[in-house]
Amino acid sequence: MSGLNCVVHSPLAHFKLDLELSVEPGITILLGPNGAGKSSFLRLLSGLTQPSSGLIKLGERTLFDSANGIDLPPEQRRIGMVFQDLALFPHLNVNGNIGFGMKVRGSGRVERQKRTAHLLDILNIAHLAERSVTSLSGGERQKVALARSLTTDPELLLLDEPTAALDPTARGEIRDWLRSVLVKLNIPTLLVTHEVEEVAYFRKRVAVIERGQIVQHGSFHQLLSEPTTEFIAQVVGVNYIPGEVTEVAGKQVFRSKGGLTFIAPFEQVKPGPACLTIYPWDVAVYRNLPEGSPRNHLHGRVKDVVLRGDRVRMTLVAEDKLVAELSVRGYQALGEPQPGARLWAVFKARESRIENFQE
Amino acid sequence: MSGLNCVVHSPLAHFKLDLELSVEPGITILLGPNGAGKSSFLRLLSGLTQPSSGLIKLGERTLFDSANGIDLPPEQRRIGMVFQDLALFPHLNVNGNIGFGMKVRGSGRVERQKRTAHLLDILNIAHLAERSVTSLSGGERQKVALARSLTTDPELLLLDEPTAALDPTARGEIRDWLRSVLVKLNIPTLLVTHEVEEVAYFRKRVAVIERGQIVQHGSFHQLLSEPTTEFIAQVVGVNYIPGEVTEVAGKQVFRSKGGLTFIAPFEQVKPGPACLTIYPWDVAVYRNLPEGSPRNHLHGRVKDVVLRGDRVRMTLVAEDKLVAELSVRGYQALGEPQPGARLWAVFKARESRIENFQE
Amino acid sequence: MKKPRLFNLFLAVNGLLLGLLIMLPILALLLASSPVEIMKLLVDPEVLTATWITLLSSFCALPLMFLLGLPSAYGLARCRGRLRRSLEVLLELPMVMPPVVAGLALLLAFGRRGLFGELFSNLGIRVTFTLGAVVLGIVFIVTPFFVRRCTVLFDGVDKKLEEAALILGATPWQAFLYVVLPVVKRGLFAELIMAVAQSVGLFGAIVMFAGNLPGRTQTLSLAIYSSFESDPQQAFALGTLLLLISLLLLAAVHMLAPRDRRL
Amino acid sequence: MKKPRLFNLFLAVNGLLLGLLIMLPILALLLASSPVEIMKLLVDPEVLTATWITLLSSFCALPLMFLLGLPSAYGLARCRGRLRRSLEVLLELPMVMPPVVAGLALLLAFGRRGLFGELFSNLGIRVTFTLGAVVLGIVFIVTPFFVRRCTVLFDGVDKKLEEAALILGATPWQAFLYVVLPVVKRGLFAELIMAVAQSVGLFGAIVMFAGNLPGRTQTLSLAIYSSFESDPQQAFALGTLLLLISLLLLAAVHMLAPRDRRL
Amino acid sequence: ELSVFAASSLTDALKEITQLYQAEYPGEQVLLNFAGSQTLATQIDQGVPADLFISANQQAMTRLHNKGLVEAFRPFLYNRLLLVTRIDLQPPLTKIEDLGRSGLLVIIGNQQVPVGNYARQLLSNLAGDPAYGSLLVKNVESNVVSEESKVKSIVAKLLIGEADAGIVYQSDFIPGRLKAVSLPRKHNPLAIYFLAKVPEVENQADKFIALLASPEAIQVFARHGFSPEAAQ
Ligand SMILES: Nc1ncnc2c1ncn2[C@@H]1O[C@H](COP(=O)(O)OP(=O)(O)OP(=O)(O)O)[C@@H](O)[C@H]1O
Ligand SMILES: Nc1ncnc2c1ncn2[C@@H]1O[C@H](COP(=O)(O)OP(=O)(O)OP(=O)(O)O)[C@@H](O)[C@H]1O
Ligand SMILES: [Mg+2]
Ligand SMILES: [Mg+2]
Repeated sequence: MSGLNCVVHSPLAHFKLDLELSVEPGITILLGPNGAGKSSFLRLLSGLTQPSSGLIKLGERTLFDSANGIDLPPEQRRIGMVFQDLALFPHLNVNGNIGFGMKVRGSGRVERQKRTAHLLDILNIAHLAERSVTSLSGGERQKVALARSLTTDPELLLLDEPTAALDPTARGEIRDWLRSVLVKLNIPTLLVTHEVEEVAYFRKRVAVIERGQIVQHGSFHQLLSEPTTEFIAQVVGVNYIPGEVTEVAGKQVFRSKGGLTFIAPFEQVKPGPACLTIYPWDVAVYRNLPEGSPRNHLHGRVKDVVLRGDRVRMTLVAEDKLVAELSVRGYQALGEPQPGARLWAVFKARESRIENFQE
Repeated sequence: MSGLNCVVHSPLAHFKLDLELSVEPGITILLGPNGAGKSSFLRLLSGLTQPSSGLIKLGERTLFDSANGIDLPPEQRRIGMVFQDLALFPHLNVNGNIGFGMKVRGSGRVERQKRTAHLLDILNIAHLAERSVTSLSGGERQKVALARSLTTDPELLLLDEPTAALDPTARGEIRDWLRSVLVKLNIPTLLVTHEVEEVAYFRKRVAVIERGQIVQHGSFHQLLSEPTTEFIAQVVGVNYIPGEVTEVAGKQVFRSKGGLTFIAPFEQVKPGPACLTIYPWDVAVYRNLPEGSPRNHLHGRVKDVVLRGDRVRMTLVAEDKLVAELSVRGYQALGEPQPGARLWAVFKARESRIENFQE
Repeated sequence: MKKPRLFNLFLAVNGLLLGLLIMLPILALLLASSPVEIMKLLVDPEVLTATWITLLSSFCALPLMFLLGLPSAYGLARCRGRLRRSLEVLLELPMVMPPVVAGLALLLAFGRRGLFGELFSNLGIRVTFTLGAVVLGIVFIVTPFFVRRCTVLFDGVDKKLEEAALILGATPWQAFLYVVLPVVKRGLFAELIMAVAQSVGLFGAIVMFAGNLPGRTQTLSLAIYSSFESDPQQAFALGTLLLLISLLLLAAVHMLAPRDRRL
Repeated sequence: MKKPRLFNLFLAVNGLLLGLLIMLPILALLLASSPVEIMKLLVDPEVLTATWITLLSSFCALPLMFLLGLPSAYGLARCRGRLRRSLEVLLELPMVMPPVVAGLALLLAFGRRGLFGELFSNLGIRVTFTLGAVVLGIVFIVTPFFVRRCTVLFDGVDKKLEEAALILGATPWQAFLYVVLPVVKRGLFAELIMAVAQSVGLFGAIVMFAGNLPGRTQTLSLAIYSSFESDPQQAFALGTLLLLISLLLLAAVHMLAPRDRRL
Repeated sequence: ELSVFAASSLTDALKEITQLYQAEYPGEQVLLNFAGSQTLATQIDQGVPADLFISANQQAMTRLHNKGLVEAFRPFLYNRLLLVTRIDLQPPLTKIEDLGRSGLLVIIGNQQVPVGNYARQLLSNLAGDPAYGSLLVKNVESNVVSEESKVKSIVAKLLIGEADAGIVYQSDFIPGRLKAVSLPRKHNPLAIYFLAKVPEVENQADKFIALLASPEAIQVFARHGFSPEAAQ
């Protein structure tokens, strides 16, 4: 088992990249807001740029070590990479692009053709084999880039949003196929994505980067139950309300930044800045505030209503924002409120989670 | 109200683009598999390429008319466009890129700066104003492209996957903002996307292109309830089983291509090729086939299990493929089956829909 | 920290070799000339006027070359297929002409007895033996190179950028001026320098078409030729002087050169 | 169907003007020369050897130029900042040298008494007055232009492509050979033609450095100059012949030129 | 304005004489155009306005005259060949016979240019004279490493030591930097410069011609190595 271990430091335009990450064989999702440093990180790993200091080890091999002056050039790192902007070779056709890596490594023509044809087949683009890559559609280009990165028997795969331009069907198929390929290859793989679907699919290991720092590293389930930042909460679709835990008349309460007061399981928290999270499906919505109801409620205006499958997601805005998810039937029972309507969102204290802000 | 009306014919590499489409003011989603001709269509509308024949009218203005030899050059069409590959000006910084359209139209410097600053602010990239666009991250670049397309008071907006590289938070915010902007502008807008979320959000009008043809044009709800092609069914997440309606002993039955027999509301169908659709949330899953159960069932192997919110989506594969969506509780009650387990998927005839294949 | 790569070493060695090959003759020239003589030349009025005429004619020729050459190159870069190849051949044809022949061709076309002789003399214009002839000669000889190279430059510009400009409401002129030209500005700058350098070195065709009239058409290159006829030693000093002046000018111009924001 | 745009019209008119300016002198030359004389020259053995020497020297110079020039240009294109600007100035310096001075500089460097004279004569090599001198002269004069232009070409290559090649396991050499060069191949082709054209037209420096010995160092350009001294009419016929030969060669070469797949 | 087209070998001398002219006729402009004789002839042929043409090449002059582009021409100035060597040649050449010494690098003019033409005349004259013989001429010819199109190129190569000896005009000799070896006078062909007026020129031309024949001018020419008369 040869995982990737790295500590890298590198200045970027607006902040410094300071990452320490271990990637085991299999897929690790790399998540993060735009400009967080994901692509820059992948470039550091691939050797295209050098960290100002750090250590990158792939299994037993040291790819980079500033202390000992080691810096393996990219072509010796045995890495497969899909660039965010693809970087297909404009002078080669689809076959030529996919076969390039094998060619420079000296594979014979027959083997190259066989493997290329196989990949084209799997990706459903066999009809494009002889086409110039400059006249392909966005999704077609992305498939070529993906195929190209897998031809060189890499020991580390870096995929920078490799499915961003794919249609939903292709995305699903390629996701399945990638998983099966990677199970066979069993190499560490970093997959950058903005797709929640993808995160949910490859749910075992997710690393989240914000402003050049790893802010959370765990399973999708962990992100869902304990999102450490607002970004993570938004990605996984959890309500995240920042605020402060204070003591009022000997009892702890949570005061949101918007100014509302909520009650939560306070056992593990100390007074001070904290955040409260609650799943949208644990938020109930009413026309009128029911009596004897849970004490956490918000009276807000419907901002929007989105139907997904048999679920309706509704965003209520008042001092704070709460997203509620209910069944279509529940929504119909409410009289199908439209944006602009004023409703009550209610949730139980024990279904919410509260945590002190980590520094 | 000035909508877009167009009929265009244009040969592509592997098929012909034959589209007839009316786009009313407001957002129309353009959906389609990779290489279906979406980007090519937008290029035709913008005047960057010419259809072999056709007619394009924007409100009262004729942009293109092969019969009368009219072909308005792109700069006179008053169109805003986000290219799939952005096409930012590498020699200008972010401000310069966004201000370009205003500059060539002769806006003063002060106005240009004000507007640019405003857009940068909304898109959360004010700190990038003076940066060269070549050193931006993928998402940052896309925001710049989006801002740039909105500066010229267009009468038609063509957005080619404008949120593909954005992080989920940005996507949500920009979606909200786009909607509010477009409500104000009230111009026809074509938004190409591969995001189901986006389709669900802008759900009113969706046009689906496959192999250069419009295959469906309606609301998201219509796509959901009557997907006309397998692609559409997959996008909206509905089980789509192609097969044939035959008569057996005087009674109609549906035989899937995989060879299973299902019963469905046959009132409106004739014998012949047909397809059966069923919502995943209408498919129940059991360890053992319950007695007195609905007669439609499939005994399959779990291919994968994906958790989304409080719902679990499970794909069962046997002769056919069925996706079932159940609540987390239901899933737990089943004993949290893992991929590889064999389960029964069951659905009621009256909850499925069946339709003859349209040509 | 980074280990020097063999490849980079190879590039450096190669550059060094080439540098030697190019710089050695120049060095030899500098070593062979006496500073005193050069200083004397610096104040020689004939040298000064020749320098002035060299600069003047180059700088008159430049705008012409740009005005005629850039749009033509851009147009050519948009042509495709056989048309393009034919035009390119036509453009490359004048490049092979030895200077004497080029000078004669110019005389045959624009001289008093030439194709346009009638026309010009009716208009009261005499081209030959004027500064105009120097400029015309430069334009005739250097422009084909300039245009052909600019075509290569324009070929390198992503078509998408122009399209984006058009969509944003730019007229094709604006797209050309505000997008295409700025995108290739570093290349253009190099072309400009090379065009001027080539103009300065021109000799054979100019002497034929424009004559060798001190104070009127005698450029530095012709002055060097003339002084070579009277005293070869002096010609070399003059050549050295030309090199030194160019060095200063080039260094100055490079300070003003467009930088690439992209890096 | 498409209405001709004003802008395209402007480009066309511009191209036409330039075409006139360039083609008129050539046309005048062609009109002025008698076909009979040209036919006679075609079989003149002196002309044939001169043609042969022209071709031979150009084709000996080309590989040298490519071998030394391409890697140097690539190396230069990777340099940044002050280093790059200084190197560029050095490269541009030889371009302004008038031919006589260039020839002299070469003599001073590689001649018997030159910087390398000792070395060469100890090795028993004499450079001046040989075909080697012709080649060296061409390389010295044309390479700076070639390298500077290739730098511009290489600047235009997206760095990402090389990076992608490296990641795919290509050594820097392979990335250069299989990615960078093919991507600019159309530009390179143009540079190649221009380099040959420039070599063919070279005269002043060659005559100085390599002499003008028929059958040994006399290229067509020199032959034209020589025959001009005795019989101008014949020189112009020879010039016309050179043009016609070039036309044929250029047309042939363009047939073999790399096409752009991207379009 | 008087424009004088003159062979470039006359550059220095004619510049001085023009100064004399302008001293005598203040305010009158003289334009001097120096280039190879054939270049000048071609220019006149193509209608470039000239008043006086001084050619080092009889062919060029004859051609113009036949076309009626110049009036009657006459010999006007003479020059002779001179054998020159680089100053540090060891052992030095002292007489023409030494030119056949093996290993000597000799440069002469190209046969198309007058200086080369005259040099060949000289050699064939020598070959015809039993005192020198054709063997010497053969040896000389085998020593020739380059044929230059311009006299000054020969001079330049001697100056920087690239060649050992060359045959040039007397007027090209630079005392102190080259060494001269005189040639047998009877075999040394006479190089002639021709002068002609272009038809329909103003009388300025005559004034200039008159000055060219004046003693002051003759002095100037002599100083630059020319002989105003055929001293035969
Ligand atoms: N070449 C560069 N020079 C300086 N700063 C850069 C450069 N490239 C990127 N940056 C900056 O570094 C930050 C991280 O960029 P990076 O491309 O790694 O982001 P990312 O996480 O990949 O974002 P996205 O999701 O938008 O692709 C951004 O703020 C970006 O502007
Ligand atoms: N310049 C071109 N010449 C010929 N064929 C082209 C050209 N550009 C695109 N095509 C082909 O036309 C088809 C449609 O391409 P288009 O770019 O319109 O697809 P798309 O619907 O935008 O796909 P995607 O979702 O992948 O962006 C594809 O098969 C593509 O290969
Ligand atoms: Mg990125
Ligand atoms: Mg597309």
